[in-house]
Amino acid sequence: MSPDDILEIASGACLVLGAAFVVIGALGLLRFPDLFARVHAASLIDTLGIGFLALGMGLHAGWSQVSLKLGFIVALVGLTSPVATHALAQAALHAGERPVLRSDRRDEGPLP
Amino acid sequence: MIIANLPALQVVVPLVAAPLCAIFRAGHRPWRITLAASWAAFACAVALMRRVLDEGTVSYMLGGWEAPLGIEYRIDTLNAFVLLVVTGVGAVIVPYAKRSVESEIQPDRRGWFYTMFLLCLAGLLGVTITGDAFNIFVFLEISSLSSYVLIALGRDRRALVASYQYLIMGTIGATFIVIGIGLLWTMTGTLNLADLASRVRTMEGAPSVLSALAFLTVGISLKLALFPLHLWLPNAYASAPSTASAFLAGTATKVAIYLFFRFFFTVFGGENFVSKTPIPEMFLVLSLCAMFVAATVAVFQEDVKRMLAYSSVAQIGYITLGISLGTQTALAGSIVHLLNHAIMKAGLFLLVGCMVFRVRGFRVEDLAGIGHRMPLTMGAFTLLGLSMLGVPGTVGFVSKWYLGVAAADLGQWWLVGFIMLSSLITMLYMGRIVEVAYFRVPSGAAATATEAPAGLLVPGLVLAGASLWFGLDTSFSLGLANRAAAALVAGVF
Amino acid sequence: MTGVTSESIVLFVNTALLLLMCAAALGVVRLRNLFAVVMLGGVYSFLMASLMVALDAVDVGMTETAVGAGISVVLMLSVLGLTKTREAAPRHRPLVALVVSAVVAVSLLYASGDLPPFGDPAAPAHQHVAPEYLARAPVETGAPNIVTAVLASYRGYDTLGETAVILTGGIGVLVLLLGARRRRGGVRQGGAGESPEGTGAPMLRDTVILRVGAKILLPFILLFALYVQFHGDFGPGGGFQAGVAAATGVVLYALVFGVASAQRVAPVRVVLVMVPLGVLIYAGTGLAGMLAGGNYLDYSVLAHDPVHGQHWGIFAVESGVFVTVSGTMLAIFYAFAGRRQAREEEGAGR
Amino acid sequence: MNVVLAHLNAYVAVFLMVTGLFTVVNRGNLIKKLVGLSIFQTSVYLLYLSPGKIIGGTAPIIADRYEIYSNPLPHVLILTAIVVGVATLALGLALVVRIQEAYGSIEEDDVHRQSAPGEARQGGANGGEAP
Repeated sequence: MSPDDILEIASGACLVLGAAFVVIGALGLLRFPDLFARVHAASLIDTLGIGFLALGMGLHAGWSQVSLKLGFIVALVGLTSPVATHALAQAALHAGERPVLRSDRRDEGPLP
Repeated sequence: MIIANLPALQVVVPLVAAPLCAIFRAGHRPWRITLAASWAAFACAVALMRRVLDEGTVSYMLGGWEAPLGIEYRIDTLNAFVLLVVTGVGAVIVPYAKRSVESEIQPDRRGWFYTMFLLCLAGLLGVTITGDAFNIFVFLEISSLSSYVLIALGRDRRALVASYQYLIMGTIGATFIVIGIGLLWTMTGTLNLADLASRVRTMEGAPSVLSALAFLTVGISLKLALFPLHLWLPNAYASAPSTASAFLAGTATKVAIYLFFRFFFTVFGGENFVSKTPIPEMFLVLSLCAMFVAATVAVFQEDVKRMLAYSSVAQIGYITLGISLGTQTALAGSIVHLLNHAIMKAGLFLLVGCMVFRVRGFRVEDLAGIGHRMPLTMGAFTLLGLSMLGVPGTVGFVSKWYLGVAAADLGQWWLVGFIMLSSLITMLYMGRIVEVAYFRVPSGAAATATEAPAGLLVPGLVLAGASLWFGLDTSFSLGLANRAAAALVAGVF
Repeated sequence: MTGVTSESIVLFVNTALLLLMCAAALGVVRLRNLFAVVMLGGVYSFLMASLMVALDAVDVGMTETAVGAGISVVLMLSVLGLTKTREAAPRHRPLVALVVSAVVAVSLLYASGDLPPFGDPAAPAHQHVAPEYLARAPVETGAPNIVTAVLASYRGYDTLGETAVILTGGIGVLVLLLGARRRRGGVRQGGAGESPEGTGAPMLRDTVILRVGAKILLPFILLFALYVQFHGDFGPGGGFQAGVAAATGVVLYALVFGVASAQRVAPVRVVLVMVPLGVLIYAGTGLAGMLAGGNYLDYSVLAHDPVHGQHWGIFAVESGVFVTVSGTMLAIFYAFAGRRQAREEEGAGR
Repeated sequence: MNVVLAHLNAYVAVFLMVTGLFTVVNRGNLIKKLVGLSIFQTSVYLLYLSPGKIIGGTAPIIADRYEIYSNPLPHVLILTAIVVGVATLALGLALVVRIQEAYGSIEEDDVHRQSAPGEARQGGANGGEAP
């Protein structure tokens, strides 16, 4: 197996992993009970999902302008995603949204 | 250099003047810029017409790129004629705008009003002059967006709703046109109208081309307020400021009709393609509906501007009637009616604007006895009203005569009867205003009204004079219309 | 990669995005909470932009992201702040709408049977005009990005019209929203009426994290705008995308630090001049070509070497587009934001 | 490639177009109408861009590595169309804001209901005109 093949396999693995994180994040977005938990799930997409996808693509592209741009994208998302998540949660809290706690849910019945 | 670049200057002069108005917004400067630009545009149109008459079709390559790659300006008699109509109406209206805008528009918005006016003019000219299908859409949108704004600046809050309605309908219409152009492009790869014409005619009966024709037809019909799609027009024209009503009524629908001529006859080749579809029959029915239903609705209007707006819908019916007949005489009648209706309707709106300026009311009753207080205004109004009826010696007669002759040539005498019958309905609504104006005792503001200031009155009088002039000396207008119609029937561009 | 897999990947991505777009569009129609509608509309635009990239229309994708998912959403949200956020239950019977829609659908489906299949290199649209652009544009204009070459030079006149459309829309919004409430302070043209109080309040909740995040981001957004502007000959981008990006930077600043602070950076007076100025630059470049002896918008005559002339001409018109677009986007944003402040002051005054 | 996939883009464009048009005609909320109008307009982008794609081609930015490029012409046209779309949207939204201020509502029915009786009072009475 040549180094190129290893790189290809690593790149593919990263892509699959990234895609898996995106799917998990999306599932969480659908299934979690309240906005705050959902925001948490969504952040998985922005950090691990995009991180692994970019890494996978970067490995595929090698040391080139493309990798540099991918780095920029990861840095941008790394900066904006937490800020946006924070602003969203803050706004929700301000608008009267409250986290659903385990104690609240007991009243409705057992957890699914 | 100016002569060689005339086609570009025709559009670029108002297009450059518009942002200038937006930068120099204070005082009378926007109006002066507008005046200079609109008269320069008229001069360009006159010079262009001379060139077309001397040399035949004028072609101008924008950016110096040859035709299918770059955008071409292509002017034949029909274009040049419509350019003359549009710039002519613009040149007459701008002097009127000064006082009218001062009385109707807030001071801090006047500069922008003129910007919008010039953009509308540039857009209409761009649509008319261009030989490129997509360029039509771009300039159509310039004129549409600016006319939405012009209408929204109207007298009361209903102007906003009218403008919104027009925006929705206009955008749907424009999008339909883009869909049609897109289908044509997909099937041919070109956007140049002349190039399209040569390619489309070999694809007779192809579903995509037929569908493109259908979309273009519906889209343009929305823009020109063909009968069942006219609902935006009365509200829009009734609530717009006087200047904008007169300008739009005189020009906007005319340019849309020009697009019909261009697409039906030049691109699709009328005889070979359009006449094999149900479009001519459909147009015949819709034109007759417009002539009768819209005119009847006009009779019952209380608002004078709204009455004139419905009358516009009816008058558009005459023009589309000519298209549906499709013979050279009928087309000449339609083309000459473009000019005639522009003169009449712009003139009527201007004169109503004069009366409104004095009596501050829009209802027919508000004009009671105004004929005695404002004899010149009402005299000109009556003259234009007679022209609408088609009294011999006025422009209205010329176009109706031509349409009648065309119908008779085809052996459709019943159509001649219908045309005369519709004149009767026109008499009902025009007569109503004239009756109120001359035979009622003045009351309210009308009792103390005097003639409007010269700046407002003269443009209306000029148009009334033009309706007499072109009614008596038809060699100019009919000569050009016949030439243009012959080219259309032959499918030459 | 072999042709077969490449084709199946293209088809897969294409199909997936199309189906997602259908779902988003259905959601937009069915939902009655207008906030949700607007956000879903943003999602729809973003899907559209991704699809555009998949269809090789990178410039268009970039624009759609900036416009559809960016500016449009911001505008819609600011209007929702001024109106209400819930749609009333529809009272019309959908008969008319159904008939209209059905007629359109049938006539387009009728046409589609005739259209060339997806991705077919033998389609008529690829045989005429387009191959000439691809062959000649790099040689004649020196711009490897054919879209830029066609946009700014071959069909540069369309783009002049497009810039005029932006001018029309921008001034239209200004006419409708500025100066209509004469008694109010708030954002006024000329900057004369900028009241010290009231305009300072940021539209987003005031938090340190937002401020710091925005401050870090801002220079990069502006840098990106410049990159997009000047790299447009070689990669995706150009005056329009750059103008929107630059305006977005200032809008972000206004959202976080308040409109008044943003207006110190980009004063209303300057913005109002920028809107028409860009069109003048564009049209002026065309006139320069005319004065130099060419046709209108002919750049080849602007320098001794035609390719150089084209280069300068494209540069000049792209700058014009940038000035008008960034100015207009800001002016529109200021107009909507100023309306909101006027409303708030009015509410406070009662 | 089967028949459905070969024309899928056109079918979806038609679907989006119809969805948008239906929203514009059927819904009474002025903002919702504008959203529908946007969808209607964006469907056209699809109609133009899809025939421009060549399978195996790449974005029309000339480079030594590639030989087949997708058609650049629709890209240019749609750039213009997007700009027209956003200008229309901005203008429409500005009108909606003004209508809200003038009528206190952005529902078409409310606005029309207020318009009808208000007309006589405001000087321009409305005759027997179709709605």
